[in-house]
Amino acid sequence: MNMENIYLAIPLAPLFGAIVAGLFGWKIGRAASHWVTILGVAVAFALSMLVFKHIVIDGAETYNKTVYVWMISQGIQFEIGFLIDKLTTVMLVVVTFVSLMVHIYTIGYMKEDPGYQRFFSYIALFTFSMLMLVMSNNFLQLFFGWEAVGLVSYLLIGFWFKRETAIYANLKAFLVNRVGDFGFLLGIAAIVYFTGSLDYMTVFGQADTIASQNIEIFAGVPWSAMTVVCILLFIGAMGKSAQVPLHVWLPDSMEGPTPISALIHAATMVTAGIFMVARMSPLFELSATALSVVITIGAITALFMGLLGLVQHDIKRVVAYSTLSQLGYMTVALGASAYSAAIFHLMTHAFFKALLFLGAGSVIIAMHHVQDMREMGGLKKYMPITYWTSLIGSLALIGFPGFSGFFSKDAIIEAVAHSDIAGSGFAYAAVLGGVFITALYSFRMFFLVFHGQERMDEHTREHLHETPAVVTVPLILLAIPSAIVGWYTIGPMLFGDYFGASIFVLPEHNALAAVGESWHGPAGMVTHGVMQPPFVLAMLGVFTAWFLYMKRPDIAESIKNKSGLLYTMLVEKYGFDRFNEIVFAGGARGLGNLFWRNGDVRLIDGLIVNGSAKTVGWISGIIRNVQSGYLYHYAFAMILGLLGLLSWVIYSS
Amino acid sequence: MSLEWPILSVVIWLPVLGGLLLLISGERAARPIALITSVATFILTLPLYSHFDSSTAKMQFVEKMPWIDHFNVHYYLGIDGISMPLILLTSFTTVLVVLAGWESIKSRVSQYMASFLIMEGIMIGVFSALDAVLFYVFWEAMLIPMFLIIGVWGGPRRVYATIKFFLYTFLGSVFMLVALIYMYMHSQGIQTQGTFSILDFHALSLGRVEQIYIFFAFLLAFAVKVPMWPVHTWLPDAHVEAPTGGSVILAAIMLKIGGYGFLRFSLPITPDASNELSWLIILMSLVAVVYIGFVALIQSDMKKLIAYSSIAHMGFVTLGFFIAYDIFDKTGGWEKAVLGVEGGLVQMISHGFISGALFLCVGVLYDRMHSRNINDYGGVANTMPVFAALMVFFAMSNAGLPGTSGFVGEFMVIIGSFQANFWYAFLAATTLILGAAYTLWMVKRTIYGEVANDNVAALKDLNGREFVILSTLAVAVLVLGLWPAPLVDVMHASVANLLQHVSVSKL
Amino acid sequence: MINFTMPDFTQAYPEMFVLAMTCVILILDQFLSDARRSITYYLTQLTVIVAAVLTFNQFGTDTVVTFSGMFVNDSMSVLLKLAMYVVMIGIFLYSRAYLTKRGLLKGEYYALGLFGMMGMMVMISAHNFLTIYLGLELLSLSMYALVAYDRDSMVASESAMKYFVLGAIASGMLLYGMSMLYGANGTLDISAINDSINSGTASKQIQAFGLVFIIVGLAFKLGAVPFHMWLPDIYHGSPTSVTLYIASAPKIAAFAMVMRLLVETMPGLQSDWQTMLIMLAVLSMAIGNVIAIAQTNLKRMLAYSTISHVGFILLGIIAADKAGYSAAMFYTITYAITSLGAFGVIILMSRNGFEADQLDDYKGLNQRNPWYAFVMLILMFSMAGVPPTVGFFAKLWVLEAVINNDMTWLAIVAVFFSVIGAFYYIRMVKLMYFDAPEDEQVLEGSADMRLALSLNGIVVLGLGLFPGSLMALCVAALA
Amino acid sequence: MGFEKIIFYFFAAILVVSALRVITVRNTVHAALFLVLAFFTTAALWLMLEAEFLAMTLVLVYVGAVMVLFLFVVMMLDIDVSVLRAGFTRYLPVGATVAVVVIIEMSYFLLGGFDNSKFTPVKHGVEYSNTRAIGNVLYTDYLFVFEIAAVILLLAIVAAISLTLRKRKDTRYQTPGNQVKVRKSDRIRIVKDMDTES
Amino acid sequence: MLLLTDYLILGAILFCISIAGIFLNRKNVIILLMCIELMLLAVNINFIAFSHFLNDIAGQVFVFFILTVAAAEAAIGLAILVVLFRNRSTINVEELDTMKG
Repeated sequence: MNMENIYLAIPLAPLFGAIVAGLFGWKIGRAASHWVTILGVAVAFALSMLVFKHIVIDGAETYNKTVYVWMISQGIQFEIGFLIDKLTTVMLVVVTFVSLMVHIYTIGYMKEDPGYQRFFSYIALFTFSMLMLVMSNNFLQLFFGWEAVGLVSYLLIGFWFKRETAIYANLKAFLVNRVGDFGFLLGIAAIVYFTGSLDYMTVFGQADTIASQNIEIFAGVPWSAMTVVCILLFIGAMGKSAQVPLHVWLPDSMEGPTPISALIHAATMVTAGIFMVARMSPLFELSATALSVVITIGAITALFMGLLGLVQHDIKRVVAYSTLSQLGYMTVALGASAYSAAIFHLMTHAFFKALLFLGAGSVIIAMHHVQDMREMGGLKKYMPITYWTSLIGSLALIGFPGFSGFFSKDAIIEAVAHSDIAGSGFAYAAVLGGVFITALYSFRMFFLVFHGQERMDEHTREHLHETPAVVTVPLILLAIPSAIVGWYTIGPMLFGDYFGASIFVLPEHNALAAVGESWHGPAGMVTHGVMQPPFVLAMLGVFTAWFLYMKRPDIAESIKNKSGLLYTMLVEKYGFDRFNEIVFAGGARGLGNLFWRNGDVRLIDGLIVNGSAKTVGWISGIIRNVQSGYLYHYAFAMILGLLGLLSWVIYSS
Repeated sequence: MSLEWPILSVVIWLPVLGGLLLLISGERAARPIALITSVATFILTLPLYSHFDSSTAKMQFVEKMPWIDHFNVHYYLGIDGISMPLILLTSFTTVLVVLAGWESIKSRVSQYMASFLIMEGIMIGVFSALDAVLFYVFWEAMLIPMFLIIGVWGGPRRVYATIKFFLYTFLGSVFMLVALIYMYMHSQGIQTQGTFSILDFHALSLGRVEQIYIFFAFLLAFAVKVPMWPVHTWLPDAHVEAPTGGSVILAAIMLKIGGYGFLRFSLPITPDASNELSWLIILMSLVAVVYIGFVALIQSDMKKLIAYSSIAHMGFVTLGFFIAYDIFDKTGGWEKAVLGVEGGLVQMISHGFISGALFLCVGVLYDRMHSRNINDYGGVANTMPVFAALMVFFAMSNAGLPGTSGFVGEFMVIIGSFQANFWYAFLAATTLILGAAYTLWMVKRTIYGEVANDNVAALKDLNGREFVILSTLAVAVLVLGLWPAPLVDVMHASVANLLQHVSVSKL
Repeated sequence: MINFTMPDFTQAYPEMFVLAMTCVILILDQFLSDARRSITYYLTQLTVIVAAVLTFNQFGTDTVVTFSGMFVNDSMSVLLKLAMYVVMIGIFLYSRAYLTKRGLLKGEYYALGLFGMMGMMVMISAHNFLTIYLGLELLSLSMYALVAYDRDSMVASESAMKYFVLGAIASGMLLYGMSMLYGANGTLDISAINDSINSGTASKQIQAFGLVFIIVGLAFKLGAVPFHMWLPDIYHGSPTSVTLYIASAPKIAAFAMVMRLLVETMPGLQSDWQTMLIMLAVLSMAIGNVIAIAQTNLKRMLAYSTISHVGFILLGIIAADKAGYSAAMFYTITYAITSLGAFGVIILMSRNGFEADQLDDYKGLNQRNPWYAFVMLILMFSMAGVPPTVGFFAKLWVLEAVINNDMTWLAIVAVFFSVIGAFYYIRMVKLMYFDAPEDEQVLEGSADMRLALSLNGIVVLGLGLFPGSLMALCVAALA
Repeated sequence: MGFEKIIFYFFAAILVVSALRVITVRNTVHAALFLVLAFFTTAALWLMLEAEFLAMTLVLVYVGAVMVLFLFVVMMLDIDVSVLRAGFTRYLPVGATVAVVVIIEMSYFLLGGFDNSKFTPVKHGVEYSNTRAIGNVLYTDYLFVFEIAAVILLLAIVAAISLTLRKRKDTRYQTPGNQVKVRKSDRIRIVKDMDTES
Repeated sequence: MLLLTDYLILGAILFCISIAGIFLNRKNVIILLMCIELMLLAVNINFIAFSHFLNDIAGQVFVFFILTVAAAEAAIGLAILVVLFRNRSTINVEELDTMKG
């Protein structure tokens, strides 16, 4: 089996599973459905590992070939093709691994759901789409995967389509993503315009030509073409990776079943934007303006979205805001040109956030689908495995030294500190503040769920027990990398030449290199790390959480009451939702009504179309009266006609 | 390549004869005869693709016979890469339409089926006519069966809708007739007789002012047919009242005739006027995309919503065609305009599938509940899961999801229009948001949610026939979305030839 | 003193034959009981057919002017006569059912019909003002009598009176115009007047003055606005069998009269009559189409439709070249055939005591009889000018002629009004196809009637698909 | 002013006045009689134009036949005269204005259009017969139209009869043929014995 | 010396009187028939005048035929009038308006 077939098999195996489960699920039954999809994903995972070995360990050449030509028009080749380099490989492994875990976990989580086959079909389809996205060697396929994951996300958020909130959320998710895609598509169009190609390598090869051009979007104001391209592309990333202000869909997406929150809305799909920007590093590097935008947006997201996690009561929403915040970190890394740090964090985040979500899911299963933390507490004793794995996840999330999150997050903070791109100062403050916030909300959640009083009702308490193996095994399997993966990967990924040509960084932007100068292995980083402000802040956060929610809940209460405006602002999520609802959704409907009722109905149809018909009818009704029925009027008309003609002859002669 | 037998005549007249046969055959035999005829026609159109020589822009399968000597009018048929896919689309859609009316039409079945078959022949005639009078005859004749289809088998306000439809399109086309005659006159030499051959019209030298008048005459005809804003208001009404099959034909094929007309007439005959006025068309197209997008959003009638969506999507077609001029001006060559034009063409074909499918979906619901009001539905997915899956699929393709045909054309046009002007692309791309918004909002309100009422609860899922129709279309949409090359490849030569011709001023 | 050459009687064989047969029929009919009245009918049809054969024998011969310049036989006259015979056969055929049902079937109808036909033949073959006038009067007087033919009908006698008075005024004006041209040119002979006008000796002013009156007379006969007022009332009030007559064949004769008077007599005054006709044509198309919309009576609606079609016929004349005249001729002939069919349908629908002349009477015709509905549909679309019916090609040709003479604006006006006009035709289709029938009574109709009607519809459609030969004939007729 | 002119204006004046009276008098019979007067004066004017035959014909045919027919119909129809003339004055201004405008326009042409010097009648001698001149051409050059005129008269007969002749069901007709054919037995029934029968 | 124009003007006046009569007369159909006779008379005067001044007999022949036709016309007109009267018992022009519009 040569590598080409393996590459092809990686996405197709889950696709096969998805098709079988989707179209024939009703026939082959539940078990067969999950087997076929899990098998598909397992194959993909196994092959990904093979690819990992081939590319990373054996150091094979980057693979970049066309699978088939989609079409050719205007000399531009639109194609489906694979680019397998180290960046792709990382993504392959992460995606297939998390996906596999989620598949397995789903067996338990969705056990009783009537849409069981459908669910497996969807997540397998998602895996396929995500793989197509990361394996793409061109913008068309990237966009294809981009939208396809959006589609599956839409389907999965609305999986329980009877729930009004779910179908509201999925529509919202799709539309907000479409706003991002709007920019993304324009970015692609711009790239085609400037380079005449969709192929990554060709485009990257011409990066300098793009950078040397200007485009006048507003007449007389020349903008750097590269900046325009990059910002447009980044708008796409903002949508997919839920950056402010296009983040609004992600919290709502928690309406979907938990496995997909883990898979799609934490580990993989939302990181597509990060991946994309990293992939486009040869372009972004050439536009400092774009990088500034990226870093600023990322910083805002990292800090302010984390804050929102503080006031949530829904366990999944806390994790969701945490995801937002972490995505902000990644974006900040991108902006600081620390692409590899972003990818690194992406990877570690995938593990620990999937873990956290699945842990939350496990809790939800145990709680019989109650998600409000105010009704939990003291679960530690009922669900030890969930407890410990969640602890690992939380520690990783807050960046406790030694856990995977520590390495990636610290690397980002360091990189930002070393970056001199405009906006990096603000970003540095934001990410540092974020560390405290992260620790605070993570452990707020942790304490509220697993410690303290048991606030659930009697009935639930009686049935509390640890979740079955299909749930806990993935937790454990995810906990392992969450804990340790950082140790082994930080070296090669960040400071070695792991990514090689996959990521391009201009020397003057290379903040990581500066970090690398003082880097002496993971152990050194850990020891160094415990003396750094982030660690202090994180510990402060954990302590605060313990103090406020375990020791003196009344203080939390009074803080809440005293900081009325701030609290309301947080509960209202800074008003984004309301603003969007009123301005965009309401505005669009209002505009539609305006156009329709006044434009179509009144003006075009009423005045012009029916109006002219009515006018003709009216004229008709009037002049038919000339035909009075009286002979003398008829004769008179003739005489007038004669008179008219005579007068005309006189006049004209 | 060509065939031994006059394939175009056969595929035009076979359905017409089949239709006439139906009129005499009586009700009972109507359905089988209609199906056999339409399937036979579809099969007979396949050689048009298989024997098509995509390396040349020359007209193929040409048939030419004198028809009216006095005007030098010929029975002149032929197709190129622009018209061939549309003919296939026509014959394909007709089969589905015949099937779609299998059960839901209960009164005057033979007349119903006959109308569609005759319609099919006429529409194929429009696409293959190379003589302007022949074209016009087919073009206008099309109105008659469509008029009857909407009027006889239509909804409660059918009379208003059908008369509006007829007068609108009639108004549009009569001025085209004047233009055609004018060009015939113009083609007259002192000794030589004038000509109505469209290809000769292409070579006709016309002054600037003449071109502008002719352009407007054509514009009115084609804009109404497409329909472009602001002459679009007949379409929602016609669609709402038409029976399912009528809507399908209307959306899938008749609208395309307008787009086809632009390529066959406006651009090549009046290149300079088109150039001068391309801003107008682009403006109208963009208004169609944005304005109509908003209008579609608030429709409560499903068919109306899809109708408005059709208008918005057809905006891409005209946009794709007319950005060519901006690109000529910008690049000084025609090569960069290919994408837009081909995108427009692909959009036409794809929209044929998707809008047809969506109307069929609404038809499926309407057959069961006799309502098209979105508010009467809700939670259909609970009772009709298979249908819901297909409907969501078509809705997604309507929203331009990659991997479905709906994406291809839009993608090409947006990329193409970026080459002309950033803002064209910007406004066109709003369809990504608006298209998704109106389509999916409708899906949300009809398909998803709790079962809204007892009527919905009593719904039965698709029967075999409906499933076959919709899934065939789904496959078509998917195949075209995943691999548009076979479609696009046949166009290259013709489009290149066209653009080459168009880029040269006649002045 | 007497300088007289013997006329070439062979040229007038059809006229002589028709006259003889009319007398025979008149006499014979006195001896026939009502039950055997069909003999009269068949004799009448035979007369028309034989006349057609006789005329057909003249086909393709050179132009002959005989009877001291009173009578001309040229290719135009042959073609128009043949077309007129065809229409006449249809008229007699359709009328028979109508008259039988109402007990009006008398020999006089056929006699008057044949007299009228003779009048038309005379008009078509006229080569002298006097001939034109007498032919016109022969036709008009028969028409007046025919309109009043149903003596017990209030509306019929009223419309006969109106027709008579207005017709007399119109012929008075025509005569006044003729007198002026006679005075100016000193002759009544068409060719001689033409020469005189071309020589430029006579007063141009008087010519134009006379022309105005002649145009009034012509416009009245054609039914052009503002000389159209008689038309709706007469169409409405006459028995349908007579409306059928008035609406079809005389249009051909009127066209011939226009050709003889304007085109053959006064090409020298072309610029004058062209402009006048433009006014009349535009007004006709506008008024005809607009008022037709408000009608609820089908016969009345068709009357207004006629007015608008007259506008189109005039367009061909306005073009003032061979192509235009041929186009107008084609238009006239095909319109006569179409109109014949439309009134045929009305007759078919009607019963004794039920005239079927209200638009609402046609509701749901498709359900009652799809074939008749289809025929009517074709006729309506033909009148609206929608292909593939012959009405389209008629319009096409006329427009071509107009555009060819740099009057594109006129063509645009014409098509604009034809769009307005399309409304009431398709409203008719709407009634037949979309509405539910109010009257379920079975439609009766004799076999020959049904056949004729079918044939009529098929001809309208067939000429639409293959208009070439008739077009060629029309072109040849003016060569 | 020559004698001719005086006569012309005399007759012309009578003609115009009587024509005006035709359209203005209340009584239809009077109108008919004024029309007769108009015909007579016209005949006189035609005599001045050497159209003797037609002048005679006018008097004979028109006054003698047509006007008599008119009078006959007027009498026969028995119409309430007073009602029929009402409202005349209301429309007089409009009608008169239009008529005057038409006259002015017509005069514009007639006065400007004819160069009277070109129109000079040839004076015929006494041997000239107008009737003969017409007779010469009527059956030769005008044979065709003459026949048509005959047909028109035939048509008029047929039309008038078919329109007005009607058999009344309540009218009793004498049929001489039947009267002649009658036999005794048809008329007389011989009753033998009335008393016994009854 | 009498001029052609004199006769023509006379004809024109007569013509206009008849026209005015047709318009002004709103009650009596018979007057209308008489007006028509007047109109023909006007035309006849024209023809005869032309015939005289042109020295051409054709004008007179035309008048001859006009007289013939006018007689026939009068016959038919009166016949129609009789029919009308029988049907409606009136010859009031103002009442002849059952058809309009």
